[in-house]
Amino acid sequence: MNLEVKLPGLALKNPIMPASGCFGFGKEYSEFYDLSRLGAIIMKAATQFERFGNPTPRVAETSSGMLNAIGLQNPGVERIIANEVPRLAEYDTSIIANVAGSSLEEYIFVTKAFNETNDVNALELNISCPNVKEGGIQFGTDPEMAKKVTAAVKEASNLPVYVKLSPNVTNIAEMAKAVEEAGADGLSMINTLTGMKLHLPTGKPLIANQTGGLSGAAIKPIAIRMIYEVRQQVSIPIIGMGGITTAEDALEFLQAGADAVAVGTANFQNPFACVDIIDALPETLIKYQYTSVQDVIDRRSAVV
Amino acid sequence: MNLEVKLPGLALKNPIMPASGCFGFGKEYSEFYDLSRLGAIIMKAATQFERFGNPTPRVAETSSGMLNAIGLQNPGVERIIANEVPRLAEYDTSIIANVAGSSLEEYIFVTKAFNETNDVNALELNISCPNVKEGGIQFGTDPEMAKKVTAAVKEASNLPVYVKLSPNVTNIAEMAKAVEEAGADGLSMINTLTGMKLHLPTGKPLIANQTGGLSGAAIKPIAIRMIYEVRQQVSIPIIGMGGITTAEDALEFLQAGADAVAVGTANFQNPFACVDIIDALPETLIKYQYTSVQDVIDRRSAVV
Amino acid sequence: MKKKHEMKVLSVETIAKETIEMKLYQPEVSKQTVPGQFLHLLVPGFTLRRPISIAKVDKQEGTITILFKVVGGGTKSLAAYQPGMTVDALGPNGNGFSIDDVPEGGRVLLIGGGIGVPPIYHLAKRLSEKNVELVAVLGFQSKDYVFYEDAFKEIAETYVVTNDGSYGHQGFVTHVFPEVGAFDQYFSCGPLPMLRAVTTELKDTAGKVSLEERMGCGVGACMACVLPTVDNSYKKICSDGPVFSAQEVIL
Amino acid sequence: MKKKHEMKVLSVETIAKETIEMKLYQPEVSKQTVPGQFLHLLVPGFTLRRPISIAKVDKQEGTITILFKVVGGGTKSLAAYQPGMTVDALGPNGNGFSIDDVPEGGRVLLIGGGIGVPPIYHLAKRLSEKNVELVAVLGFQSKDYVFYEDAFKEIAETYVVTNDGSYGHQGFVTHVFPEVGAFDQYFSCGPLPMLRAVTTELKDTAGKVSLEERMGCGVGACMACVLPTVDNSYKKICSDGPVFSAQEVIL
Ligand SMILES: Cc1cc2nc3c(=O)[nH]c(=O)nc-3n(C[C@H](O)[C@H](O)[C@H](O)COP(=O)(O)OP(=O)(O)OC[C@H]3O[C@@H](n4cnc5c(N)ncnc54)[C@H](O)[C@@H]3O)c2cc1C
Ligand SMILES: Cc1cc2nc3c(=O)[nH]c(=O)nc-3n(C[C@H](O)[C@H](O)[C@H](O)COP(=O)(O)OP(=O)(O)OC[C@H]3O[C@@H](n4cnc5c(N)ncnc54)[C@H](O)[C@@H]3O)c2cc1C
Ligand SMILES: Cc1cc2nc3c(=O)[nH]c(=O)nc-3n(C[C@H](O)[C@H](O)[C@H](O)COP(=O)(O)O)c2cc1C
Ligand SMILES: Cc1cc2nc3c(=O)[nH]c(=O)nc-3n(C[C@H](O)[C@H](O)[C@H](O)COP(=O)(O)O)c2cc1C
Ligand code: FES
Ligand code: FES
Repeated sequence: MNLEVKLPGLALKNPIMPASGCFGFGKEYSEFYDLSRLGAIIMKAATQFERFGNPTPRVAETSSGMLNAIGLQNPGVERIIANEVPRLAEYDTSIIANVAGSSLEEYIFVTKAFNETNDVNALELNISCPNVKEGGIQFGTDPEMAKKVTAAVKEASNLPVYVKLSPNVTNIAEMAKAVEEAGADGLSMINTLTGMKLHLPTGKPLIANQTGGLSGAAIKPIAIRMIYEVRQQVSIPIIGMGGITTAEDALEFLQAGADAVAVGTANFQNPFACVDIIDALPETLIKYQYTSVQDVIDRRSAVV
Repeated sequence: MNLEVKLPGLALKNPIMPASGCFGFGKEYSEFYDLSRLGAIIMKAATQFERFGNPTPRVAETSSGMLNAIGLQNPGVERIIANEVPRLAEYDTSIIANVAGSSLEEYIFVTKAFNETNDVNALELNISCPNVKEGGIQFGTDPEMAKKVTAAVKEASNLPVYVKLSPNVTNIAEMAKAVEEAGADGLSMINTLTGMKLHLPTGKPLIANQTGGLSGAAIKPIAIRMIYEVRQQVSIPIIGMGGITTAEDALEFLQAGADAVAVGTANFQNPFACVDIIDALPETLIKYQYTSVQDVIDRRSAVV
Repeated sequence: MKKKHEMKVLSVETIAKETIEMKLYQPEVSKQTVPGQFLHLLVPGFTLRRPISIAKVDKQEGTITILFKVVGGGTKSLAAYQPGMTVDALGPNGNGFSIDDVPEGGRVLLIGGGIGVPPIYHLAKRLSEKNVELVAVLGFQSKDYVFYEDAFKEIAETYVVTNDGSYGHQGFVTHVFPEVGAFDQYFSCGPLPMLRAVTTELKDTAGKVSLEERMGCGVGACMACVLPTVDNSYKKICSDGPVFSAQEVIL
Repeated sequence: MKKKHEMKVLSVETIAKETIEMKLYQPEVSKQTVPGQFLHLLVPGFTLRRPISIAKVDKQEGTITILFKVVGGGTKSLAAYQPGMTVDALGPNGNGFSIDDVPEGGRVLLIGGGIGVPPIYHLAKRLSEKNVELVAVLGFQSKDYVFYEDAFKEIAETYVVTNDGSYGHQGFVTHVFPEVGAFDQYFSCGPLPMLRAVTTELKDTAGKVSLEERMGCGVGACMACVLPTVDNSYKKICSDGPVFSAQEVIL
């Protein structure tokens, strides 16, 4: 079965990749399986300087989901390029760098740095990280700000840019159209929904950062709705994510409008989640009478 | 243990009530237990004329949640007042009428009708029903529209008005402040999040209406976050809801900022959900060192 | 007052392809049930209950038998139950088949399709106690899916039809109607396309059909399971149905 | 390559109040494990795995024993497992206690608090094979919670402390430190307040502590479980730990 998909800058052998922040820089999961099996790898967010992130607790479990407020902990873009990218480049897979920041300048700095490497195939522009106090989220909820940062990042680099949208907005299609207009090569959606859990004995938020981002199976219906909605209104490709756990989930995202998908929280439950999905995808496509991944995309376009 | 709470128009013997649309007009659940045990009953949405609602399928299951697109099916406010309210008035509990509409005029019509009854204690103004094409949703996502409808409904009636907020917005506190300014006596939150599920064999939405409202345990972290956020910025009482299944969930909502809570989807899984929560509430409060429901509210105010 | 029941699982058996027969112990419910009613089963880990028809009851034993097809997560999970475990069930829900208007000595056609066969069996048993002549037409996808043929043969003149012809007659249940002779009334349960064909074919005969729809509450409160009626109104399948007069509803 | 293991449950026993001992069969893991490592257990219906320390292994039998306290939904669900069922586990995870620098003939203080006692027992067993003198101080809330006292007594000079004095010494583990005599090194596992008291009290002695934090991945990828270190950096409890030099981390 042909699982290939071609997206700007990415010739993927299959449409499955780990989602940013849920796979580190691949090292730990490379002890479970050969990362060359993946369609691509989206790295953990990179900022200009090293960030230590938020205090702990940083995660909390919820019904069919989890909250996280890691706070973009990362060693800074230069050390990522020096230590992580070369190791990942050994694998036969594409590398997508997740670009974060709290100011336009920081986004541009990180983008330029990745632009100078040879091994990064595309950028995922993270304008939607809900767990940092400055910047981040405004870029993700205001269409004008989103346009601005997208245009700036496009200008700073030759790499295709996938803008990662926040679901915490009234009108997701408006955000998608704004970044498409600003030159985005693709979209990545959805990031986490802002949520909270209280610690009953104290009545205070369980997560040190108070709020956290909700991910996992709980949010899948929201992701599907947003991707479906956006697919009607923009034509650039979408990397879909939000609660994908099985090959059937992946298929549902493709049917809804995604051209490839990322798997986040599911890796924590099952470190083999990505490869299990890749293995199950052919039989799942056959079961629902598709002949290839591209066939799902083509037949969907006919419907929409 | 004293479970009483006093809200505008509502002297509740306990803070637990069934959520609108998840309990019909109480008739079916009155075959399971004595409705007088409930703090209050929120009736199914009422519109000016009878509505037949959306085509089926109207519901779909999701991980720890469900989608619904009933489409406000109801016999119209006059028949509700004639047939349902008198029956409910036999019980020793408060009655809250859920007011829906697709135009300002319709909201006013329904409000005036309830205002003339003697047995309705408060109105829940449903500006957030995501499953009707006209009206409904714009009122719930645009602060200016929300203000307008709130003011109009306030003017049309002497009953306390609890405005039911939609979570499908970028800034929930802004919506809350808008309706508070317009004279709302309280808030009710949250309504459902717009979601979708596809039917894999056809690749089309499973629900006839395409999108549906996501409810159940899956959305609890979002409800808690929004109530917590709104509690910091408005002072009117909040009826909290979104995934409440246990007495611990109810306590979490009270700690977050709610003054009473409504139980929706949980009734479908367990028809005794409301009374089971009422029964478990005293021991739950004791476990977490509270002396009454009011104590939770008081000690929370100290924290916030 | 209605109750929630903890029903003890007595046995779980695969009686045909993807088809599970489960016997539950609950004397109270076994006494109250009429054919066509259903249980609404809680499956841990799933938000919504699963409606499953009652296939037979044994009032002496205090048991209820259900049959279900494994189609998704809920029924898969149920199929893995072991004897001794308990199932949280609401019911008996729904109206069931009313057989008051079936005259003694009459002749009745029963039409069951696939997993719609079990409630028809329950009805057949009840009708057979009433001295009516029964003709049953049972449709299945293919040979592997056939069940309850012998049980029907004991009480009814029975025709089995498979879509692929791998067993009995080939085609749809309606294909054997010309062979069954005259009857006063019919009762049917099965997939929607079958019910449509049956009600169209038999539009001049009094008939009752049992319908399915995705449910929320299962008790009539949420309006999830409505069905348009000919008088421009609607009915709730969970509480007004699942059995309706074929003349009353729009399929 | 690392694997996911389906471990067969051999026994499940309540050995003290809210405290369950579970024996699992998995020869490969039983051979690899060093004291202080943990399993990361999948509990069906829950999103995140549960980290539970390994309390002992029997390489001959190919078994691993874990002990856990029932605190929430996950542990409650695990406590209801029956022999014969399987548990999906990752592990052994984490670094474990390194005992290379414990000199033959030395004297070591072991301090366990509550459900922190099991990994300390595993360590004690390993140390006892090494010819070191062991002193164990075990703290529990009250008499009902005490476990493994006899097992410790076989290999260590053992002091039991309960917070309410209902058994053994009354108070905190640190209260008996004056009685235990000199020692070269200490190892501790237990609730954070206890570890804080212990490391403060023994700040001039070489020591290792085992820590807890809420985890996402449990393998070092997600940065959920970090801990600040004295050199203004951070460590991941799941992969750099859970055991750290007391001098290295900020509690
Ligand atoms: C009144 C009534 C009686 C029924 N009796 C039987 C019976 O005796 N034996 C039997 O095998 N099946 C019966 N069904 C169908 C049965 O309810 C579904 O097959 C079952 O709910 C599927 O659950 P699942 O988790 O395996 O599938 P999933 O597809 O995973 O279920 C997802 C959701 O869709 C609902 N759903 C899926 N298919 C149906 C359906 N056909 N009708 C209603 N809801 C559905 C489920 O209840 C659940 O809420 C009956 C349905 C109704 C309405
Ligand atoms: C390295 C390590 C080793 C551990 N070893 C043991 C052991 O041997 N025996 C034992 O009884 N307990 C041990 N714990 C604590 C154990 O992991 C928690 O008690 C358990 O996860 C609670 O799960 P629950 O579903 O019952 O509780 P809930 O409170 O419902 O759990 C909700 C979430 O919080 C997490 N959580 C709750 N308490 C803790 C905690 N103390 N530490 C980390 N995460 C927590 C859960 O893992 C889950 O993700 C250990 C923890 C760590 C980090
Ligand atoms: C622990 C954790 C850390 C994350 N870190 C990032 C990040 O650094 N950058 C980013 O764009 N998204 C991050 N995300 C969001 C995921 O990439 C993904 O968009 C989201 O979790 C939804 O997918 P899922 O439900 O499959 O997890 C993180 C998610 C989790 C759970
Ligand atoms: C089947 C169904 C019908 C609903 N109908 C209404 C309605 O008529 N009016 C309204 O304001 N909310 C309606 N709601 C929303 C609920 O009142 C509630 O706000 C929401 O479901 C979240 O609570 P829950 O998670 O406890 O169900 C409906 C919800 C469901 C599931
Ligand atoms: S399922 Fe709720 S009315 Fe029928
Ligand atoms: S739990 Fe993910 S890094 Fe430790």
